[in-house]
Amino acid sequence: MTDVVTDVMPEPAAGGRALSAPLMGRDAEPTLFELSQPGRRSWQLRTTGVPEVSLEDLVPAEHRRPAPPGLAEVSERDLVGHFTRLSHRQFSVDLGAYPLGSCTMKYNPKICDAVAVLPGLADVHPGAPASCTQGWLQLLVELEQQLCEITGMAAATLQPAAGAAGELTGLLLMRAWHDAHGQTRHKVVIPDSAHGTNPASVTLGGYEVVTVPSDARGCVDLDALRAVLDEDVAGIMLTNPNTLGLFEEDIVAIAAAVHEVGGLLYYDGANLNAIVGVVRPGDMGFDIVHLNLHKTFATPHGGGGPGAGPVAVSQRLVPYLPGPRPTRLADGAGDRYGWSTTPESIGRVHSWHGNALVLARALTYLLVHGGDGLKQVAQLAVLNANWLRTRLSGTYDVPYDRPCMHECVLSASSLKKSTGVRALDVAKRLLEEGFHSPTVYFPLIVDEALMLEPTETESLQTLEALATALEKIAAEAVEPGGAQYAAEAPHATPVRRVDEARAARTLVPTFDARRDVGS
Amino acid sequence: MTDVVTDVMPEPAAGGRALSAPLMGRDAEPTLFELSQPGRRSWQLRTTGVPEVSLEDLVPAEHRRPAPPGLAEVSERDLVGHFTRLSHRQFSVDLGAYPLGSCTMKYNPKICDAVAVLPGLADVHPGAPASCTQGWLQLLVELEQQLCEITGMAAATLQPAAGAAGELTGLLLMRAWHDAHGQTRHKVVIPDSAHGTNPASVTLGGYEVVTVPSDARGCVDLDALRAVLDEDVAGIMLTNPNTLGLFEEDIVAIAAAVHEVGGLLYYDGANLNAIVGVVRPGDMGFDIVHLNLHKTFATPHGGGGPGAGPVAVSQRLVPYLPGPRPTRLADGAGDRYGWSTTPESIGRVHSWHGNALVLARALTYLLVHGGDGLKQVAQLAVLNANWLRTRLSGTYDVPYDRPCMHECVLSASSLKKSTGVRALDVAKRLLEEGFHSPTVYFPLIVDEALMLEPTETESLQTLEALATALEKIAAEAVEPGGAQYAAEAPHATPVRRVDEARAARTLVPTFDARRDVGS
Amino acid sequence: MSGYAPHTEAEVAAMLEFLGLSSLDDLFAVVPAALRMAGGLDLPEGMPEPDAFAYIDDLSRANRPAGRDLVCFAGGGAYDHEVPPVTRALASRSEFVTSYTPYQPEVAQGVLQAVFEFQTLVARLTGMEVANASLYDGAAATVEAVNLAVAATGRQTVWVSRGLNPTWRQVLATFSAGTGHRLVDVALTNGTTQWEGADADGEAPGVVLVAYPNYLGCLEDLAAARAVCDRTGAMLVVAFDPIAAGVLRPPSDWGADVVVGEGQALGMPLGFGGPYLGLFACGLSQVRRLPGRLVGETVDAEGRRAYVTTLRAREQDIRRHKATSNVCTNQTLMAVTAAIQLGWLGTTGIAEVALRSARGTRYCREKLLGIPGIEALADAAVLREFAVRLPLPAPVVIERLVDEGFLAGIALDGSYSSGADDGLLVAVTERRTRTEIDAFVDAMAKAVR
Amino acid sequence: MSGYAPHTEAEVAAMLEFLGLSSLDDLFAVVPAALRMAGGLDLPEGMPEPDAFAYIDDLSRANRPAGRDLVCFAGGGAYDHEVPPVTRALASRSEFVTSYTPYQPEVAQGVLQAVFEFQTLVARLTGMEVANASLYDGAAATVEAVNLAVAATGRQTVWVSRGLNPTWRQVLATFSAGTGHRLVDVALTNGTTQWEGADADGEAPGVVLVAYPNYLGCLEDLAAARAVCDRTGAMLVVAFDPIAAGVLRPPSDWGADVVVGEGQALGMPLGFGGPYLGLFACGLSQVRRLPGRLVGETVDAEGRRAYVTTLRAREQDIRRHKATSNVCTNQTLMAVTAAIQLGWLGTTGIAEVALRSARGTRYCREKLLGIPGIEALADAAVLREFAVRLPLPAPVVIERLVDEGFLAGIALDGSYSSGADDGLLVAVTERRTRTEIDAFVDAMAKAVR
Ligand SMILES: Cc1ncc(COP(=O)(O)O)c(C=O)c1O
Ligand SMILES: Cc1ncc(COP(=O)(O)O)c(C=O)c1O
Repeated sequence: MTDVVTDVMPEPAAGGRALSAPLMGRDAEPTLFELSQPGRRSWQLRTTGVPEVSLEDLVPAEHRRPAPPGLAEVSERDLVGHFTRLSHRQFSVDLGAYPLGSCTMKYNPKICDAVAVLPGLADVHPGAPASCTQGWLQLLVELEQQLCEITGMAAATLQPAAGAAGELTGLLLMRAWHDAHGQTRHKVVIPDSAHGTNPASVTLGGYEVVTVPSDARGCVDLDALRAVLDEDVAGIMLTNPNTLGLFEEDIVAIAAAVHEVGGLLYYDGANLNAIVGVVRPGDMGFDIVHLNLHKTFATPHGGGGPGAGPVAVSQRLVPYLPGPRPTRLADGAGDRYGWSTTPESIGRVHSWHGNALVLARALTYLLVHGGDGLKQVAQLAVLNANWLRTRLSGTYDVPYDRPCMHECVLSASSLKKSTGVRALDVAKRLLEEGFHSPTVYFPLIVDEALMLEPTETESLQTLEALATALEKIAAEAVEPGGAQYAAEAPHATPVRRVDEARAARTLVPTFDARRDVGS
Repeated sequence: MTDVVTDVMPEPAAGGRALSAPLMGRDAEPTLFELSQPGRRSWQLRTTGVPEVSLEDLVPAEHRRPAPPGLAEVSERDLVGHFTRLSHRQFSVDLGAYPLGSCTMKYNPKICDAVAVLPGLADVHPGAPASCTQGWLQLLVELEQQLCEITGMAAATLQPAAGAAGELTGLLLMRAWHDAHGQTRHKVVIPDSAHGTNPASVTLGGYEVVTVPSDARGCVDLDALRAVLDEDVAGIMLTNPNTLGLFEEDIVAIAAAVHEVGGLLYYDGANLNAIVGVVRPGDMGFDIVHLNLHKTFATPHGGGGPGAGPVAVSQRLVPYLPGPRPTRLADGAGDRYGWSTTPESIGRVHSWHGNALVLARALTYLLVHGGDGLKQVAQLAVLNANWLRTRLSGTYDVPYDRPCMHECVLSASSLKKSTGVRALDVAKRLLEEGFHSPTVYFPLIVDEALMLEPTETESLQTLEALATALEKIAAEAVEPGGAQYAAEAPHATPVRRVDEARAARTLVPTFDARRDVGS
Repeated sequence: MSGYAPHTEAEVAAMLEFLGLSSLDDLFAVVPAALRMAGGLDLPEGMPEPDAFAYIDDLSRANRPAGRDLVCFAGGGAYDHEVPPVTRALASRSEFVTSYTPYQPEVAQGVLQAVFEFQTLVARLTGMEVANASLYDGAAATVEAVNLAVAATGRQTVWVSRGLNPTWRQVLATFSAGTGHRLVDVALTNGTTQWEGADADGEAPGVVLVAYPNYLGCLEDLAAARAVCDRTGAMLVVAFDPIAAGVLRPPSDWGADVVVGEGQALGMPLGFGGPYLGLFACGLSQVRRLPGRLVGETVDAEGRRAYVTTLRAREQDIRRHKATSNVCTNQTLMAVTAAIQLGWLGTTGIAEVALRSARGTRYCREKLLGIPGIEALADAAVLREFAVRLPLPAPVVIERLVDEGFLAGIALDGSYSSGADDGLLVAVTERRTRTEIDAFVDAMAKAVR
Repeated sequence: MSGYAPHTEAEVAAMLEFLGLSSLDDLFAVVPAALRMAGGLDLPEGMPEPDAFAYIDDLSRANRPAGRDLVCFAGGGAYDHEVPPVTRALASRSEFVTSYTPYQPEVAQGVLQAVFEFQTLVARLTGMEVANASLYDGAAATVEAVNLAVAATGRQTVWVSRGLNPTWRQVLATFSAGTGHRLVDVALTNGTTQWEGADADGEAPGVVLVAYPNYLGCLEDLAAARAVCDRTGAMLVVAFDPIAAGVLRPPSDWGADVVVGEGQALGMPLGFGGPYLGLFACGLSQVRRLPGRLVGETVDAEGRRAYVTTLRAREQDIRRHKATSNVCTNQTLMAVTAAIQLGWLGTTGIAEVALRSARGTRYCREKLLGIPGIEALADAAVLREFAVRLPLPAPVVIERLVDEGFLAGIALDGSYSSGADDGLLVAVTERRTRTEIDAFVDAMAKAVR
């Protein structure tokens, strides 16, 4: 592989050329900076009639920029061309199936986009007095109520902006609880299959991570758990179904064991899509639950965000929830909704009220589904995953061969041994078969993991095509030249396999910076 | 070339597979009908509480459908996947330059999309009483006024839905004028370079076409014109600049000659982008003008429509305009705007008031530009076209080698003679260089015509890249294998060269019909 | 430089130099000096976008759109049906919006396939073999159908049912000034066309034109219309309604030769009357006379299925003055929208929309007819729309109901009501709730009291 | 089946059969029976989309959004700047909206390149070498910056200027319960931070945290803050404002080690506070401690330029409990939005927005201070926001002005106004016209009379 960037862009680049569009050619897309021409502009601002005082009169000399910020200067036409072409270089759920395990990339109904742009929601200042935001407050209260019913909890905060923020919030609630009970505990238990945010959150919550291994079933080893439980354990973080897509059958025993030592149970709700409407974290014995609205309740992932990670808690933890909280007021003459904070509150975890427009999308999704609809979501998500697992069990290894929940973890371990074709190669080959890849190399405890989460919004026909493609890839691998072909995949995408090592070696984090950072 | 469709789609197809997306693969996209599965659905309708009477009770037996219409049955997810993938198989201005001569494919500002969805415009019933539509009426009156100022005319109808509808409307106005003056005339003159809609409209207007040839300059041959003019000529249809992109310099003499025999001058406004704000059809002597708002005033072409083709006329023709017309009322207590029709009106040419939401876009465009802005549009459009013409004149033939207006007509005639590479091959090769093709084989009077209209919204850098690509294509053609390569182009598009002859021979106009219609 | 042109002053200067010119005005040297505008256009100065937006927004606020504040019972060719967010989202994708007529099929498969699907859907709805890629609106499609039928039969007399939308009738009359067709109106009796006696006038018709359901919402006896055609040798042109088609016998079953219609109900907003969508379908035998664009399936050089506009030889850009239609720019985006909307509705949805509209219509009609002084204007079976006779002039009642938050309907012209202006055409779509209808009826009762 | 799952009943049956199961409930056999919900969730029945839309629309109508009917002078971290239709159109393209974190770069160049451009733009605005791919909001970015600086200096004492947005300060305090950082408040004097005396407390700070402009809108003396850092060995974290950065000296010039900020002003609607955008930039020397995602340029197998998320080893999914941050899902769509908006503004636009905001602020401030009873809360230079002391409690005045159609500002907590609740923070963006400001000032004069 060459070590120089071979396609040096002509400077300045042509904004009206679509050579980078997969429809037309396969070139790189120029950056905004290469499209820039001094003197060009897109912006147009309102005519205000405000007196035109000079910058010199407005800002003292020592505070003035010595030189303009030098962003880019492009016409609206070139701006539109550029970002439209970039959008054509991006896979998305709306283009096809995205069976990325642990991520719940389901179809997100367009109605949610439509509510999120209603001026009565989108243009409300978060600092406006409650008299101007009664609709928003009601929306948040109703969402909280629905989430409590779904999780079996007593109250919730909607502030956390994503699952990880919810995790940390939950751990601080745990800490506040123990503090309030005069206890200083130091350890939080997590299974070895846990998502990486769990241990990171534990550390940021000021706790020490104690890892408990999975047993042969892929579940928490109950004996190993009991062995680590003591009065220094603040709690345990679990996701159920776990990241292997398996239901922790011993959950009742686990809860009892943890509660016995005075610990709390934290539920990582990233996998709720498997069980929503079927079984509730609260009923399993959990005390604190975060939800990934951007997974289960179909708020789109936005290329990596925004999300929303509300945290629901059982009655005893309610006083500690972050504040201020939207609240239904006693009936009377004035506002029906307002804000309230308890003295025990751990405080704010978001600068305002959380990712509000994401929350509005989630409530819309919940309204459309209702209780029965949500249960059906879980049922069909689990049906799809089991169908895939069963269908593919002859082709790939199934490390834990038992009914799964909403996702199934396969392994390319045997394939790699027999042909050299790795999980990564399978993933890359799949791209040019018209599917996004599954999650690979996670969970860490499975060798050459391929983690497939089809979600309930994909059809049987899509599952069949996906399975057939995965079978074809495995079959090709044993043919002459097949392993090589897989190793060089993808062949049909706008860029071929991307050199990740080089990116980390010679760091180019901006158009202007280039730094050798070693290997 | 094979005579059977080789990629028979699996039935039923997988709606979640993106193999047809240029990003992922190069397969055909299944049709909606192949995605269909009985029992699936997307629709959701309002809960109304209206009594649920059965169809049998509502519709007499003889009127009831014997079988359901059998459209398609797909999930919303598959619907979205399908049409999103189709959009990725479609070139558009927003992806790159579209130098299609005669079509004025300029960048259309996004603000126009934003106004067209305002509920106060989009949700107004066209039959609502004037008291409910004062804003619309004012909008239409103001648009009419601006168009009159731009064309130098006295009044306009906004009803025609496209340029061709405007042409026919104009010809009926011509007829009404002559009728009112007790004359029955039979002929309408058009130049041989005219757009095909002109002669077709003349015929539909009940007139006979008299073709006048172009001279060596590419302009109307004045002597030849004079030779055909007599008292049986109802009028002449001209576009100026004409379809060769050349300004008819003799326009004043032409107007005088036509008027002298009592004929009227019709201006085909498709090329107005060249002269808007610089010279007005009215000042040139035209009596009737249609405008293509979807060209000059940047209302998007929508893959082939909708457009809008208002017709403006000089004072003497005003009474004949189609009605009802939006009108400013005398000041008083009630509505400020209403509708009016003259007794001489030729009648309605649209079921309501024209393509209203297109008209709203056009007014927005006009408001943003103002008079000076429009003039600049013309200047820069003409600048771009002349730059391209001059730059490419060494590479392609320039049939009429003089300064052009907003578009320039080149020819691949010499290239074809020397290499066999035709205008069509050049057009197809250009696609994979990241540009839409120019118009080819039009106007008909130029051999191997390549008609380039860059428009004012493309940058110098884009023009340079386009010219370089066209030079590269010409240079390749003389290399060994070059002509063959061009004949097989495009190579990089989602489908390769499409068999047009086969489509006409074995007609497949729907998913269900297939008919051999001969050659 | 302002506006949307990217040119910097330096670039303009360089380009002029390349051309050997010294100013932008020099570009127009060929234009006789006397013609060039000295002072520039007398238009308001250009406004920045936010100002222009505010200006149009002000105008939009001077209208009363259909919605919660003006519940819509108006139809007459433009209906308030559900347009879901998914249709709006897909139909507004910029690839569909900002492309041109698919002249280069290699990079236009998106629009081409969507239109091919549209053609198929229209063909299935109408029961006809082939449909075109759209015309401007229902009126324009009607004009084209008449032209086709006249060309096919060689006879210029057209029998036009008075059940045809009167504005379409007017458009047809306008264009007949050029084509020279003779229009013969055929009256309605109690809501449906009275064919007997139409031939009193003598000339055998080339075309018989009837709407199903008709303007008054009534279901015509198409067998009778077909019989007239069989008797006279005319072609039968049926103006159908694509929503009603969800439950009604398709025009093909009745022997229609050409079927036209207004497609607005298939996903287009009311939009003050446009852009709408002209539907046009006929038999394969007429395909060479089919106006407008036609997309067909074929293969590419590698044998993959592909689509292309076909039988171009019919079109005006090739046949020029021999063309039977001059349509060029059509309503492709609306055809794509309709394909999306019909995909969303599917087989069951379109029937359900028709059924629910019929239920609301029945409910509303019965309630309105219960108001003293309001009478039925016709007794024939209706589907989504019906006409009543009011005790007051319809325009007066409409204004009164506007004040109560209802768009009560369309005032009928006197010809439908023995010369009086008391006829009101009321449409009830699947979006009207029982609560809305009840409130409407109450308000109506007050308005006519 | 309803909802968005495509399964027909026949398919469900076939799939169950393939799995050897007899009902959907069997899929949950592993779940202890006692845990399974018997009665189902106690939630309202599912509503069809149009009903759900109407429900949310009703809620939206129970708010008073900023706009013509409530002219916005509120800021405090959320500003009413122009968001043009072009930004909205591009940022809502479904490829950006419905994709995931770009784990497979071969089919994610769109998001990757947009984020790479975002990183470059933020780096250029701040003057720093590297920026990350976004954090949740300004507060979250501040927390991450403090964590980075504490890790880099090994010292847990944080001097926090009271000029930092107080809600950010609260978020920092909340999370410090886990990390154990000691926060030391440093007071303002006449609008800017009074660094002298902060060390009275003894412990040398690892971090000095200051906002520029600060919460009261004032321009801090960053040279003084830098001097404190030089003296104590602390790292300087500056919370900057991306719009102000259009005209202000970039934080890098003042020697900032880490720059954070709230990016809402770069194209995001007010949205009741989210989703917003956390900006984070620092020097390359700190890149291995950079929280969140980082996109870098590289090449593909054919040597073409390509982008990929890089230095993943820092992130929690690999470093797990050794990670210094737990952020996973971030605000990518907002980063893409900001890249588009900054592309639209460009070098000249961002300066113009800042300049026009400063003009409106100057104009409005002088007029308000001309009202008897209203006083300046600080005299330091301001840019887009300023604080005044009212003769009445600020919440009362705010409610009165709401009735007049103005969102007057944010009520300051007593600590900014010697304990009284009379402090009001007023923001004036480039969108405020002279007419609006004049009317606001008139209404204010009446409200405090
Ligand atoms: C199992 C699990 N836990 C936690 C998270 C973290 O959630 P977020 O990305 O919203 O911060 C994820 C997200 O991928 C996850 O899959
Ligand atoms: C010169 C000319 N005249 C007339 C027309 C017809 O206009 P429309 O397509 O809007 O009917 C066109 C359209 O391409 C044209 O280029």
